[in-house]
Amino acid sequence: MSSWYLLLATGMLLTIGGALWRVWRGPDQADRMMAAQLVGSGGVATILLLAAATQEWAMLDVALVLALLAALAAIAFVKSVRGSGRGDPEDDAQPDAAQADEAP
Amino acid sequence: MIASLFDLTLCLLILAVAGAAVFGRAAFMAVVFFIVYGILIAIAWLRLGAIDVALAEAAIGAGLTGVLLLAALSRIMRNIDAPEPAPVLEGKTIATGLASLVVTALVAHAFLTLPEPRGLQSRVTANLADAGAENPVTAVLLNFRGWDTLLESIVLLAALLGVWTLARDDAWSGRAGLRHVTRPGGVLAQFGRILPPIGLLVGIYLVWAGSKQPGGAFQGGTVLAAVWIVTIMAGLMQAPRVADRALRAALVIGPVIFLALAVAGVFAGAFLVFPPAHAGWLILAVEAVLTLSIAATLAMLIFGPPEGEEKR
Amino acid sequence: MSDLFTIVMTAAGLIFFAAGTLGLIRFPDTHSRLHALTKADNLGLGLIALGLTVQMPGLADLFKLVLIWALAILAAGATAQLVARVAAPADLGEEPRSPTDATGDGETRRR
Amino acid sequence: MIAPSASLLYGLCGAVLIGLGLYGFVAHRRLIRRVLAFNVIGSGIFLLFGASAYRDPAAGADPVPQAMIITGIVVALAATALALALIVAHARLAQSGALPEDETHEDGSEDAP
Repeated sequence: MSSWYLLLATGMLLTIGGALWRVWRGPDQADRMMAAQLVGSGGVATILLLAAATQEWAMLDVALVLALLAALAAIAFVKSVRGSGRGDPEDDAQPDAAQADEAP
Repeated sequence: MIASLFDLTLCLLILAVAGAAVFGRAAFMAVVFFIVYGILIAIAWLRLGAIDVALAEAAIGAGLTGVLLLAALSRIMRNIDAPEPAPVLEGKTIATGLASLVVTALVAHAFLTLPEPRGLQSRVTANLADAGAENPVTAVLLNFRGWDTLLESIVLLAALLGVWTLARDDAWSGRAGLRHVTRPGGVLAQFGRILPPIGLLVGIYLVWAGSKQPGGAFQGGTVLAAVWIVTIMAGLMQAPRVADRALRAALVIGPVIFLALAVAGVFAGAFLVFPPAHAGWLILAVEAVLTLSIAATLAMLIFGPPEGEEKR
Repeated sequence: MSDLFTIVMTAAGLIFFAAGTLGLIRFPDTHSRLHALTKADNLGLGLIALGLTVQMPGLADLFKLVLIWALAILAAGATAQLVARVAAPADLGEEPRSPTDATGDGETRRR
Repeated sequence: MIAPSASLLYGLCGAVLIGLGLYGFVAHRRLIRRVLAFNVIGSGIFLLFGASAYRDPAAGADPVPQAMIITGIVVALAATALALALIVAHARLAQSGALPEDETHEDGSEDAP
C-alpha cells in the first residue's frame, strides 16, 4: 500500500507541475493566483497521501494548517489589486474602488 | 525506489519554482512563485522526518509570507511610475552566475564530505524524561536550548520596533496598517466569520498538543496571527492602536515571563533551568504566554507601521 | 476490501486533479479556467480524503480529515468568487474596473 | 542501482537553492526581488541543515537542528517584514524600488563606464 500512496503522491506532484506552468504563463494576475491556489490544494492532497504512505498521522496537522491558511494569500491579493488595498473587491460603490485612488 | 522518485520530482519542482522566483521577469509572478515555494518546502520537510518544521513552514512560508509580500508589492508599485525594468543589472550577470556556481559547488562538496553523523538524538532521548515535554523538538526549544527561544522572542520584538519607527510622525500611535472595510454580508465578510473560530481552535490545539506530538508555541502562534489577520482583512475588527496597553502587554508578556522563570531558575540551580518535577506545567505555561506574544508580534509585523487615515 | 476502496477512491481523486490541471492549462480564458479549477480540485481532494477515511487509526484523525476537506472547500469557494471579481470582466462589453495595473508589473488585464 | 537517500537529494537541492538565491540577490536591482532571493538563500541553508540532520533515517531526524530551523524560519519572517517595511518607506520617499546606486537602471539605460 505504501508504494501505491507514494506513486499517487508523485502523480500529485506532476499535476502541481502543470499548475506551475499556468503561474508562469499568466497572462492575468488572477490566473497566476488561482493556479497557486491549485498548488495549495494539491499540496494538501500530497501531504494526506504521504501521511498514509508513512503511517505518520501527525502529518495531518500540516495538511490542516495548509488548508486553513490556503485562502490567506488569495485574500491579500484581491485586496491589494485594487484601490488602496483596504477595500472589498465585491463592493464597487464605495469610493475605495474608484479610480481616483490610483491617481498619483 | 518509488520514494526516491517522489523525492527527485519534489526536488526538481522546488528548484524550478525557486528559479522562476529568482529569474521571472514580473515581480508579481515572482511573489506568487515564492508563495508556492513555501508549500513545496513544507512537503520537503515531511520527507526529512521534520514534521515540526513542516508545520512552521506551512504556517509561515505558505501563509503569512504571502500576505506580507503581496501587500508590500502593491504599496511599492503604487509609488513608482516607471515600468518594470529589466530584472537584472546588465554587465554583471556572467560574473555573478559564475560566482554562484562556485558557491553551490563548494557547499555541495562540503555537504557530501561531512563526517559521519553523530547526532544528538541519543542525548536528547536520554534526558527527555526530565525535560517536561515528550516531543523532543519542544523539549529542545523550551528547555535544552531555551536560550535560543528566549532571545528569539526578543529579536521578534526588536524587528517590530524597527517597523514601527517607520511610521510618519502624524500617524504614530494610530491603528497599525490600513483600516480595512468590506461589504457587510459579502463573501469576504462571511469568510472572515467562519474561518476564525476554526483557526482559533487549531492554533490552541497545536500549542496544547505540542508537548507530546509535533506542534508548539511557534506553530500555534503563527496560526493565531493568521486568524487575526483574516478577521481584520475581512473588516470585522480593526487593528489595535500601537499605543494600546493591552496590545503592548500581549507583545511583551511571553519574553518577560520566560525571562522571569529563567532568573528564578537560578535559585533552583542555574539560569534557565526548570526543576524536572515541575518542568511539565512550567513549559506549558511558558508556551501559553509565548504563543500569545508570538501571535501578537507576527500579526503586528504584517500589519506594518500605523499609516493614519488614508488621505483622500 | 477496505484497501481496494482506498485504491479506487484515491486514484479517482488524482484523475480529477489531473483533469483540473488540464483545464487550467488548456482552457482559453480566465473565467472558464477558474470554473474548471475549483470543481476539479474540490472533488479531487474530497475523493482522496474519502478514500483515506477507512485507513484512519482513530476517530480524532478521522475528524481532522473531514475538517481538512471542509476547510479546503470553504477556502476554494471564497477565493474563487473573490478572484473572479478582480479578474478581467468576461466579454460583456463592460469597462474594466481598473485600467491601470495596481501591482504594476505591466500586465494589463485582458478583456 | 542504489537509490539515493532523501538526505542526499534534499541536501544537494539546498546547495543549488543557495546558489540560485545568491545570484538573484546580487543581480536584481529591484529591492523586493532581492528580499525574495535572500529568502531563497535562507531556505536553502535550512534545507541543507535539515538534510544533514537526517543522514541516518534509522535514528530519526535530529531534534536539535529542527528546533534551530524553526527558530530560524520565524526570525527570517521577522527580518523579511522589517526589510519590506523599509522598502515601502523608501519607495514612498524616493519614488523608486531600487537603491540610488542602481537608480540609473530604473529607466533601462546602460551603466555609465
